[in-house]
Amino acid sequence: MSTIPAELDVIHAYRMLRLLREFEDQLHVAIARGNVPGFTHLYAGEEASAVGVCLHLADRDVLCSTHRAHGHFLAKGGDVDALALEIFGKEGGACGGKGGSMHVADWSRGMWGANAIIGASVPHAIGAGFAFKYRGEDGVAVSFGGDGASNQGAGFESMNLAKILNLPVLFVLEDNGYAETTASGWAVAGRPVERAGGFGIPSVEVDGTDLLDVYTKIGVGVRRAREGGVRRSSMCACRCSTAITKVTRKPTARPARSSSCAPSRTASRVSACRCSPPDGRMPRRSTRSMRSARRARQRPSSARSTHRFQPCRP
Amino acid sequence: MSTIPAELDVIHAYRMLRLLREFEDQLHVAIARGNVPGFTHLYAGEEASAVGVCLHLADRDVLCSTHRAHGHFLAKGGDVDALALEIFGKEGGACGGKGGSMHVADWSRGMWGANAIIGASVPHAIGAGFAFKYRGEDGVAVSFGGDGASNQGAGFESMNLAKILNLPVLFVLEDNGYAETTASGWAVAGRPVERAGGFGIPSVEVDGTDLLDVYTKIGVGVRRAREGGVRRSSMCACRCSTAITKVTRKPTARPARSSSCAPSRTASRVSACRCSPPDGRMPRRSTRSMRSARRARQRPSSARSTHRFQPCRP
Amino acid sequence: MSIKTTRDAIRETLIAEMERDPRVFVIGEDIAGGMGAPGEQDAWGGVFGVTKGLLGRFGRERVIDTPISETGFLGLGIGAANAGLRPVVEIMFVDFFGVCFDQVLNNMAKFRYMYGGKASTPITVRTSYGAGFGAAAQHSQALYPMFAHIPGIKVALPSNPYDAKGLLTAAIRDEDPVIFFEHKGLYDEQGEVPDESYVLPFGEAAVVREGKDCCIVAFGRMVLLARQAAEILAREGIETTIVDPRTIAPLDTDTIVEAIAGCGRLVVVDEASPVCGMASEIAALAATECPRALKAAVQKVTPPAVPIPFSPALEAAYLPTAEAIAAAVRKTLQ
Amino acid sequence: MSIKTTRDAIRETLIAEMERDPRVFVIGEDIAGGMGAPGEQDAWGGVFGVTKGLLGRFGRERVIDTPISETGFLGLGIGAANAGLRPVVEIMFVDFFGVCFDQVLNNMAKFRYMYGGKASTPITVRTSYGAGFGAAAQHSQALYPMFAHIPGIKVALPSNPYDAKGLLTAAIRDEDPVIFFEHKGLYDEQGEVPDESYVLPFGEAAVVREGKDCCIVAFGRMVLLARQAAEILAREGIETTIVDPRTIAPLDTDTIVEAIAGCGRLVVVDEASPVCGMASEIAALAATECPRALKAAVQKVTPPAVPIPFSPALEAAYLPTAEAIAAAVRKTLQ
Ligand SMILES: Cc1ncc(C[n+]2csc(CCOP(=O)(O)OP(=O)(O)O)c2C)c(N)n1
Ligand SMILES: Cc1ncc(C[n+]2csc(CCOP(=O)(O)OP(=O)(O)O)c2C)c(N)n1
Ligand SMILES: [Mg+2]
Ligand SMILES: [Mg+2]
Repeated sequence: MSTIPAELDVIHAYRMLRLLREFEDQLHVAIARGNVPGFTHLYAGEEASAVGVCLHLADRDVLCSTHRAHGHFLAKGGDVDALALEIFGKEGGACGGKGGSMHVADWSRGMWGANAIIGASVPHAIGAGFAFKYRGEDGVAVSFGGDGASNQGAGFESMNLAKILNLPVLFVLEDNGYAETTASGWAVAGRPVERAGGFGIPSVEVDGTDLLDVYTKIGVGVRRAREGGVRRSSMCACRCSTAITKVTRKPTARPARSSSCAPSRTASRVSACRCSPPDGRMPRRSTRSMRSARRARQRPSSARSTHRFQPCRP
Repeated sequence: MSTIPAELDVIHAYRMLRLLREFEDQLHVAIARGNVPGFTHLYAGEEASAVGVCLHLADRDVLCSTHRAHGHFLAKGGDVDALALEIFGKEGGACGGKGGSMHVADWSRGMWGANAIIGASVPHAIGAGFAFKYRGEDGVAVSFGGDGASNQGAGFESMNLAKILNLPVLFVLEDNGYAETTASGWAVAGRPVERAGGFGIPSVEVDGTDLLDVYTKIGVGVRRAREGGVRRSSMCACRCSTAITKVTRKPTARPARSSSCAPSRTASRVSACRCSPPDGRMPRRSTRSMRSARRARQRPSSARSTHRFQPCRP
Repeated sequence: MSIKTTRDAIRETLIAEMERDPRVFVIGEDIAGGMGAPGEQDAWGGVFGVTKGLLGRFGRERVIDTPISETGFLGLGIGAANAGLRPVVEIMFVDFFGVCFDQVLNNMAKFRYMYGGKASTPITVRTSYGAGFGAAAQHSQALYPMFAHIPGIKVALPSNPYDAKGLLTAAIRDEDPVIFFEHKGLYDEQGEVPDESYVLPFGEAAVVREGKDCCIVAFGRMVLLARQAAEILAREGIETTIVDPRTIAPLDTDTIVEAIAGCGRLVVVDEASPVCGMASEIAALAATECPRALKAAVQKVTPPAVPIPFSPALEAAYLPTAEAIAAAVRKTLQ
Repeated sequence: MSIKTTRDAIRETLIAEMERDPRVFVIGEDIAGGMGAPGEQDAWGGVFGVTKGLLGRFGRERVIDTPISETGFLGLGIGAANAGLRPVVEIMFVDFFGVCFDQVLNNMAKFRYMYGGKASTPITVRTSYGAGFGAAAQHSQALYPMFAHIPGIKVALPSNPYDAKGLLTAAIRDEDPVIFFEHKGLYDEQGEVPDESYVLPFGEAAVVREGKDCCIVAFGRMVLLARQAAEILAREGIETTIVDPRTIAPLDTDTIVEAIAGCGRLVVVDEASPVCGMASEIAALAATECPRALKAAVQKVTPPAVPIPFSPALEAAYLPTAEAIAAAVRKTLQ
């Protein structure tokens, strides 16, 4: 059991964890009711990863995210209302409703955006790191990616570049056990954390459900990146606890645009889109992070709905 | 000093080494005289790599190559005349003159072609390996790539796939010290041979100028791939001796197509396109392979011309 | 013959071709689903459920889930095709061709020609496309014009279940690489589809409707909108011809030009971006092949040249509609 | 004002912008050359020698060689631009966009819109294109129509040293992503180029020559061929207008349509593949904007829709020629 570092504001940390979870829990209900257009990927269960990393970051630091970005957005200090409005596609949303869940961003907070092409945002993080170095600033860039993303070429190229250009970049690999339905234990050859070694980048594996574990070990990496020296880039493979909380569904609230589109069996599938109970397939570790902070009252809902995207008939 | 394996036909091996060298030496002269259109990349100095690998291969095995493919073509059993005719863009060339030096192929010999997009051919090798496994055949697919190619995403994705699908593929990384002008010591973070480790693929470093070293150590990998089992894929990082023997120049023999194109300083640059003497920057190891075979009479010409491509004015 | 959705027509084609030819296999992300995850085999069958049920019939040897490595597994398909197999690769959304574009542009499209006719790459790549689902800028594009621009590949764009089956059968049996475009909005569309196999040859457009006043050339899901527009117009006494090219590479220019010349008026409807898209390609045909026959300016009905917005209201404004097509036809008649 | 090659015009523009704005840096493969190889610094300056001399002036901090990782370093440029720098990234040959296409298609082109106008990605990507050098199918393509098809990026296609300097200056100072196309065959072309900096605004076509009989719209190096054709035709008493759009995104449709309508005859010359290319785009403009003005069928002069052959004889047959353009013009006058 980790001890609580003196400088850590545990109340703030706990607030953040709760904020991320509450947001997703409420969103999940809205999704199940059919009120959210498009594709939505919930971060529930992975809170300690985003929060544990972002506690080390300031607004000037940059975060490059994935399709599963709500938690990163909030942990980086993004506005809750702007996030919600964006996900619902409304004016006042973080991107004016043009982006949606898969593209939420808050540039003023260094949250450079959800990016729904797997692996695509990793090079942007090294670009941010490059800019920091170019201008002699002490900012740090963090790239988040999933276990699935770890098999995209872009990430490897970026690690190599970050190393040889000695850039202040932290690569966080959030392994939640699955890429859609495909198990990371099968799809990712070798141990992810060892891949960084092939590039001479130091790496560490942390428990992505344990805030203190994330906070403490990632802190080393962030400091290394920020303070410079010869080994600036770091990689961290973050094992997150829950199963994939992926809910993709069709919008229903929209008016049909073309009268000839008869209702189809899509409708019945929508109702099947409710949140399924924890399927018990994943290790159901409790969020030790919260327990550590002695405020945990609730276990993460490792809800996993595998319902595939059903196109709405316009 | 390696001993000569009993099954190795040293005379045949030496013939192949000499063939590859002679071919390039004569081609080099033709290039310097301005008789070869387009871009040509010579394999001189790397012979032991192609020959040492291909001595383990049969026609049914597949080889996927790079822009620097003449040696691979010949070592895989391709026809010398067809190669020469192709490089000169003539009828009867291996690809009917449509491909040129950067696309020479002999499909009947399992030489699937030079491919001038760095890294692009690596996935085709795993496709060939997939086909062998799918059909229950004992063929092996070999992917050749340079130190420069080792930084392309395609290669990493392919290693991961080869491992998790357990395919009979050998990845050969020919590190000749440079990718164009850029030193591999700078551009390739970490030790290339260790990158395979991140995917759980066994790997070995061999001396790409020592035929016996290549032959012996690669033999293990080829056998592993051919005979199947749980660790089929292999990677080998092959340090080749010479500097980059890269000669890219403009064609002169072609008639000007448009009369308004006045002669420019291109002309003077053409004359500068002659082969420069060995620049002595690379370690000038002699080809121990040949010495081992006690037939070496000649050191590899580590010619390196860095003259950039000069467009001809059509 | 029975009523089937496009999804089912595609699935039964895959099954038929896999049964007919042991060289055919399917590969893609979550194409079966659940790989490495005991207990949930064949839960998905691809993100749109098209390949659901294949795993049970053909097993993991021929229904292959992949990591998220499009360059890797598309390249694997290309290599397997070079080796004589008949891969059917799925790129989940056409937008993802970005990460594996080189394998299309410089590899599968080039091999036969660049290697002097000695290579053959009989691969079929299935992909989904199209807007209308709140999937925003990176999951809603059409992009087929970029593929039509590349010499060396064939491109199919079926607008209904019948064509989907015939074209996919042709694609899988073709000796050359084919990209097969499936509109997300057509998966649930129904139509008559024979149970037995049949081949629809590439490069033969369908004349969906005949009318003398104006010719509408429409692609993919836009054919549905064109039909609706034609109904609206028919009620106004305006008779339209609708041509559905079905494949855009090769393109049946003869049928299209004949239809344009016959009507003297042309509206082209394309869900792709307007510049260097199919709408321009067809309008150009009118200008190069039969300009004298034109009685009015050609009308292009396409989205504006912007990325695709997320918000349903904006997305609705972005997409062509039947009413916009009807208005364009009326304009040619003014 | 003095006579300079396109190569020198581009180089002096890079130097001027780097001196003017410390945020500007250049990055690409061998862009300086010799990284990690003591003793041969600045030997190359890029494969075409365009960036030679920059290293000595600006040092390794601002002239950055890269590994062969186009996705990585183009993405790095995009990130650096997001962060407020002004990267000038070189993709050595346009063909290599295949391996980093996603960074263009789904990233730099989308950010401003997709993130609600709050992102800005002022990146310039320089690349070489074009056939005529025995570089075969993977090193000779034009491909700019595919980029024109993507909303959210600007595309410049200068045909001479003067335009190259003005457009590159504009590109680097632009707040949005620009792809700057340099034809291999234009690097040695000479022309008058002022020594001081100037900006040529995007979306303004140049009318290179005026004549009443036929309008020729040509792109990039094809403008040179069009000029030669015009000379040939002038000797026959045929007077041509030549329009050089200079940028294809945005495209100056006003000037082009005016020129087409003025002549009533149109020949479009494009080195890109014929389907969904710029030739079709311009022909389509004629059909949508001024069909009544057309006195003859529009003629497209482009290569055939095949990969680019290696053999010099075949390549010569592949490419458009001044004579082919002249013949096309004569055809419009029959
Ligand atoms: C290039 C690309 N390929 C495929 C997809 C489809 N896709 C969306 S989410 C996803 C799984 C991602 O898995 P992982 O990286 O582990 O993230 P997680 O969803 O588990 O957080 C896939 C395959 C995509 N968006 N982009
Ligand atoms: C994707 C891509 N990027 C860049 C190039 C240009 N290029 C041709 S050869 C070369 C160097 C290759 O280096 P390496 O892989 O080490 O092979 P070598 O030439 O040393 O044998 C480069 C950068 C290319 N052909 N393809
Ligand atoms: Mg995951
Ligand atoms: Mg090399």
